[in-house]
Amino acid sequence: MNWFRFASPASFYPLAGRLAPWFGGGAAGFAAAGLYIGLIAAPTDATQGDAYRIIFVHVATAWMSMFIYLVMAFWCAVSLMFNARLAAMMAQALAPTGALFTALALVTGALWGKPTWGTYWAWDARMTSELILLFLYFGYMALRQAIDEPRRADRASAVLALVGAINVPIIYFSVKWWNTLHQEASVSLTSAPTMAAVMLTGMLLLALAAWFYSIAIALTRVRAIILERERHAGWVGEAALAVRGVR
Amino acid sequence: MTAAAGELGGIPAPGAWRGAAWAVRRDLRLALRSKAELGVQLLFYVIVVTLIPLGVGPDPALLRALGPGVLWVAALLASLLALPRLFATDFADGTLEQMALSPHPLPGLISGKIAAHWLATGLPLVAASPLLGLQFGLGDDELVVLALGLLLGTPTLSLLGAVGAALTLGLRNGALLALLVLPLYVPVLIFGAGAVDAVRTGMGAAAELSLLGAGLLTALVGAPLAAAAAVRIAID
Amino acid sequence: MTAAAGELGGIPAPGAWRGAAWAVRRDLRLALRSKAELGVQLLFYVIVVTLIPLGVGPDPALLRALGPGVLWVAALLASLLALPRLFATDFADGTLEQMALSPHPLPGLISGKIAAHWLATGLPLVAASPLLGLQFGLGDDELVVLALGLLLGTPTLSLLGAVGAALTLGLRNGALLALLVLPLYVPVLIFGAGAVDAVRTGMGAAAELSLLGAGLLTALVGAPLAAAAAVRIAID
Amino acid sequence: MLESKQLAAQRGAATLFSGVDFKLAPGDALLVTGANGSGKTTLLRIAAGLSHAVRGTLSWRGAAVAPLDPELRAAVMYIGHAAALKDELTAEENLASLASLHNGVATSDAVRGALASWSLERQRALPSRALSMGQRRRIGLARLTLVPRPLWILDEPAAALDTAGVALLCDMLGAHLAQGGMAIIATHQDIGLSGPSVRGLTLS
Amino acid sequence: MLESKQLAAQRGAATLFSGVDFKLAPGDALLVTGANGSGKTTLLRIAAGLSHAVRGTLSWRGAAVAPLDPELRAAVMYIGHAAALKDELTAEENLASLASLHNGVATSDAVRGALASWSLERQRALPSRALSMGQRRRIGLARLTLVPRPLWILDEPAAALDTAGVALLCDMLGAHLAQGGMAIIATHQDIGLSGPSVRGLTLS
Amino acid sequence: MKARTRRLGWIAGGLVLLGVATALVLNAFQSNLVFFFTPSQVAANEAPHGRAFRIGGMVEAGSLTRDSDSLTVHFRVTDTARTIPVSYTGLLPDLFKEGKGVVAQGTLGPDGSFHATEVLAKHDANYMPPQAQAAIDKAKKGMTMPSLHERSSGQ
Ligand code: HEM
Ligand SMILES: Nc1ncnc2c1ncn2[C@@H]1O[C@H](COP(=O)(O)OP(=O)(O)OP(=O)(O)O)[C@@H](O)[C@H]1O
Ligand SMILES: Nc1ncnc2c1ncn2[C@@H]1O[C@H](COP(=O)(O)OP(=O)(O)OP(=O)(O)O)[C@@H](O)[C@H]1O
Ligand SMILES: [Mg+2]
Ligand SMILES: [Mg+2]
Repeated sequence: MNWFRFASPASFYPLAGRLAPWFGGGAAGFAAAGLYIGLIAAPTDATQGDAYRIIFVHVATAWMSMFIYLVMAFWCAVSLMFNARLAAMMAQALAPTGALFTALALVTGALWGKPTWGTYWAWDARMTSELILLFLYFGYMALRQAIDEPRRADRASAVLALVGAINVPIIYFSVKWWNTLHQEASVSLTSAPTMAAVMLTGMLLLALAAWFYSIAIALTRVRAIILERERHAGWVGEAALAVRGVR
Repeated sequence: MTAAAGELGGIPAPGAWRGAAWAVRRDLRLALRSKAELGVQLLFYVIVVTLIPLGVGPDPALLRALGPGVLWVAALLASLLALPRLFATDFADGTLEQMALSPHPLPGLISGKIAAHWLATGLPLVAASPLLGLQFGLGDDELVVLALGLLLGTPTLSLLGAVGAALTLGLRNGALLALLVLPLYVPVLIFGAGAVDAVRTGMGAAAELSLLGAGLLTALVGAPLAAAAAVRIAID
Repeated sequence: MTAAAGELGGIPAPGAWRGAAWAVRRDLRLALRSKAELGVQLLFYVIVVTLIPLGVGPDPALLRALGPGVLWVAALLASLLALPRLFATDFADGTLEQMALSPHPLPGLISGKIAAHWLATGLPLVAASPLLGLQFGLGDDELVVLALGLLLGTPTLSLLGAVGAALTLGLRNGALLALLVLPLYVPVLIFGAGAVDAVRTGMGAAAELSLLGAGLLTALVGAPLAAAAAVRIAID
Repeated sequence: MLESKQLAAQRGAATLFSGVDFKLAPGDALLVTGANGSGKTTLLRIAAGLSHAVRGTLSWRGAAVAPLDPELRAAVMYIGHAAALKDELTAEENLASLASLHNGVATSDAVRGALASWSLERQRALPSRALSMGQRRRIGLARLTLVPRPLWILDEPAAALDTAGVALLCDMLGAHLAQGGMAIIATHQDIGLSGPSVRGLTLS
Repeated sequence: MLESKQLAAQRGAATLFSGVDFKLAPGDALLVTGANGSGKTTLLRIAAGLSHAVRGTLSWRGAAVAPLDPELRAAVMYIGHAAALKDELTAEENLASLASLHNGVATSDAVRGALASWSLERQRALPSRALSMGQRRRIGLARLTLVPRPLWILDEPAAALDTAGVALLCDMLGAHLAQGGMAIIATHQDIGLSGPSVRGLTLS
Repeated sequence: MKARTRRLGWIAGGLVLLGVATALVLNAFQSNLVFFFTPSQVAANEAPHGRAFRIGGMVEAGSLTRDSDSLTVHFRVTDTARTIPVSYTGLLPDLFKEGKGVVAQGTLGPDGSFHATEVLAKHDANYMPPQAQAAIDKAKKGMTMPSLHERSSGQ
């Protein structure tokens, strides 16, 4: 099977259409399981009581905010190097979801900070760099929006996304490099999690849900982008007819 | 007046250094041509620095605490204000096109433009900053670190700003440029103002200054390449 | 899409109001054309307002004292940043020439341009200011006075700035413009930030607000005439 | 109706021209020629009331007029090198906007008609940024059909126009003059305008 | 040496032209003509290596070249609508600066000579802002004498030039071709260039 | 070939600059680039005098006392090596507990005690149900701190 076939918008469009519902369904399933464990099955925390339950939203959104940026930057690099239209469209489709997760991570973090640290906001390295991430997403979207020639928008915003990518490791390692208010990682590849197993399960399930949701939304959005950008191509007309059942 | 080429009588090979030298010479001449300009940039800095205390009130303790932050924010804004001019006129009048078509590598030419921009807009601020810091009651050590921080930080601002300016070429949207560039400016601001604070509290600013230096070096390598890529996109 | 003239089917007489309406309609359409622009202007304001605390440090007491000053300085800078665009592109592409030659009086056309500029760049800031003020811990009364002050002050800034922008037409010198305009802006800043401070200290802001109102009326009468004169000089 | 007496223009220390006399009655056209830098553009801007002359007078309908005189402004249409187009607006919006600035007819039908007569139907909804050099010039000239003015002042109207465009321009000028209009045109190339009422003025 | 195969250009949804083939050997000139908006400028920019073609290839000395290819850059001189002049610099400074950007001869004598050959001696020390339209174009063209390049790509070089200017341009082009140079010229007016090696290409 | 060697030269130069940048970053993390100071640093006179700063560490077990007539509390902050007395007037965050992380903002008095204007609880990276916590506490009884906490408290 030739996977490069799917690098063309025309053949990726139907594939994305077939995949999106599965990921959407997966997201709903994981979210339901995760929420059940997080809100009902998981015990209260020894120190934080029930306030810790924000963790189930906060961690998933915070992980996704960084991860989506990296994926976006990856597609941007691909689109610049191979002049690939579809890669640029993927990046474009990911940005709003990334911004949404970043905003959610900031809001849930702030809400969590009040009961735990005693303040909504402090200018520590983790929070500041996460805020910068939000601005980078905004900048990326605003730049795209401002350039009305799609090819130029693709390439210019790709340069910006790549320049901004240095921020992601800074966010991740900020708690290690600086003595900050924010806690260190509870979950890492190199050591055992410092978290009870049920809690961890709930958190991971919700992270999976966020992951699947992002994929489903990105696929759906990329379909809309393909239709909009390729509206002059012959196959789009055929696809539109097919949707209306004319065939 | 005439290029090195002419003075040597022959036509030298093109190269990044030569391109950079050409751009520095040309842009500095342009900046100096309107004689008032350099002074004006400085005056803007001075005015902003004196403006913020006006809005904030005359409490001397408050002013002392504000000093480093205000001086750095003003430097950042002065840099931001000068950015749109960096490429826009060259883009509109066709110079950028000619630069891309010249035999010199584009990143070299662009580095030259950035260098000239910093010499014309950043360096005067660095030179003036100790005097302005005096007004806020900063001590000798702090003044030295302020100037040193600006010396490392303002070129970084020019380099990062150049990427933003190149990306927004032809969009005529000053606010968009600011939006793209400010997130990148924030770390410079934090470490720059932090360095002065660190000396004031007797801790030594070595860490902040190293980070500013590291930022400068990274920007020095990456920004001209990114800006050149953006320029190529804009003229296509 | 079509002008009032066309909708009525006949050609109405020229006049200052008609000219102003033409300019407002045209400039607002231009501002809205790049859909992102208005949002971006606002984002710039938001970012500057969050930037200054970054440079100054996280002490909440200090931040509360800074609030009004910072919000006003940021509004002033946002206004300043948008100024060069007010006439420069119209000058470069020949529109200003055509405006001067049109049967409508030039001060009317220019008033329209200023009004559109304020609607696109000033009004959103006024609307957003209470929210941003909240972040600095300002109380309800202070927020109302902050918004009221900005509502009176930002049009004054646009009007005064227009005179500066017209005077520096063709000079391509953003810093010179800033230099001309900032001294005129300072009183607005002082009374605007002063009004908020006055409420906070329980004194009532009537005096400051009256002064801002008086400034607005004066600028409303004088600035369009001065800007029109400057434009006539620039195109000769 | 437009008359100049001993007009002179100076730039820096150099006198560009002096003693320029011309007289345009309804139906007359003045073709201004001369080498590059001889002062054609300068003369046209003085005649349109945009610039000052150092010496001499300009009069419109018998009365001396200063720069930006309202009477003259209401009668003149000046099309110079700059087309006054906004990059962000479409061709149609630009044309409608300029026509209504000059108090001309700006109904959507009229504007489309004017665009069509300059073969710009297909470019109607394009942002002007995307237009070619000649297409930009055509929009500038299309204004002449929407804004009725007795006096046309055109600076190198044929620059960037293709042959069909030049022919169209010549037709329009002929019709304008036939209706009692007046025109001053600076040009380097022959635009095909001729007749007894077409006079030449060569600056040197 | 410059050869195109099946070049096509697209703007927005519209294909401007497609299947454009040309071949320029030393001494050849290609006169590109066509109506306004037919794609002349676009073709010239592709040939100069400034823009991408959607289809087809461009090759220089037998090797296919991408936009901004160093080999092509070292061989081409492109003069478009924008003259790349800085308003604040004098005519002489502008010319010297552009010549040295392209690694050409920029001695003060050579620059003055080039200005003189385009009758701009008197404007030597004027800031370019003050120059007339035709004088600006002349400075752009004067670059051709200072920077030796085998391939000239000129977009409407005769626009704004007076008759003497057009004659000079034609002479220069003739000499360039005679020395084995190549040229691609987009133009609406006849610039008087003719001969067996001058071919035409009409876009429609 | 010459063009290629020149290109290699530029790449090498760029890498060298980036290497120096990395060295500078590492150097910076050697020195303290802080959000807060530890009690040891305060004791070693590294913290600022006469200006607000933050102090961070653990609330020493059994050190918390409340004034009977006001909202003022006194406690000691420790990093196991040194201890600094802190006083604070106001409401404490819910997570403020003896033996847990804390970050306090304020000034150092001439008597060497810290006058806080704001107290934030610094939470560690451990999450577990109360029963598990109790079991661990029991097992580790006698130690200054549960070892599970070491990773975050050792900073
Ligand atoms: C506005 C404030 C906050 C922001 C911007 C923020 C940001 C982030 C980010 C970006 C991450 C992912 C980084 C990583 O995986 O290491 C993260 C993870 C996390 N955050 Fe926050 N956070 C905030 C507040 C809080 C608060 C108040 C708490 C609880 C006291 C908290 C607890 C956590 C936890 C438990 C993780 C998961 C760490 C892991 O295991 O990787 N955060 N936060
Ligand atoms: N400050 C100055 N000092 C001397 N000469 C000046 C100055 N400013 C402008 N000039 C000259 O004035 C003339 C302006 O001429 P103008 O633009 O009217 O020429 P034109 O006939 O329209 O030329 P073209 O055919 O090139 O359009 C130019 O020759 C220019 O060099
Ligand atoms: N986004 C777009 N959609 C459709 N058409 C476009 C778009 N952008 C540009 N065009 C068209 O592409 C063409 C550009 O042509 P170009 O500038 O190459 O023409 P030209 O032959 O040089 O014309 P002129 O003689 O006027 O200089 C124009 O017809 C323009 O309308
Ligand atoms: Mg002229
Ligand atoms: Mg063209």
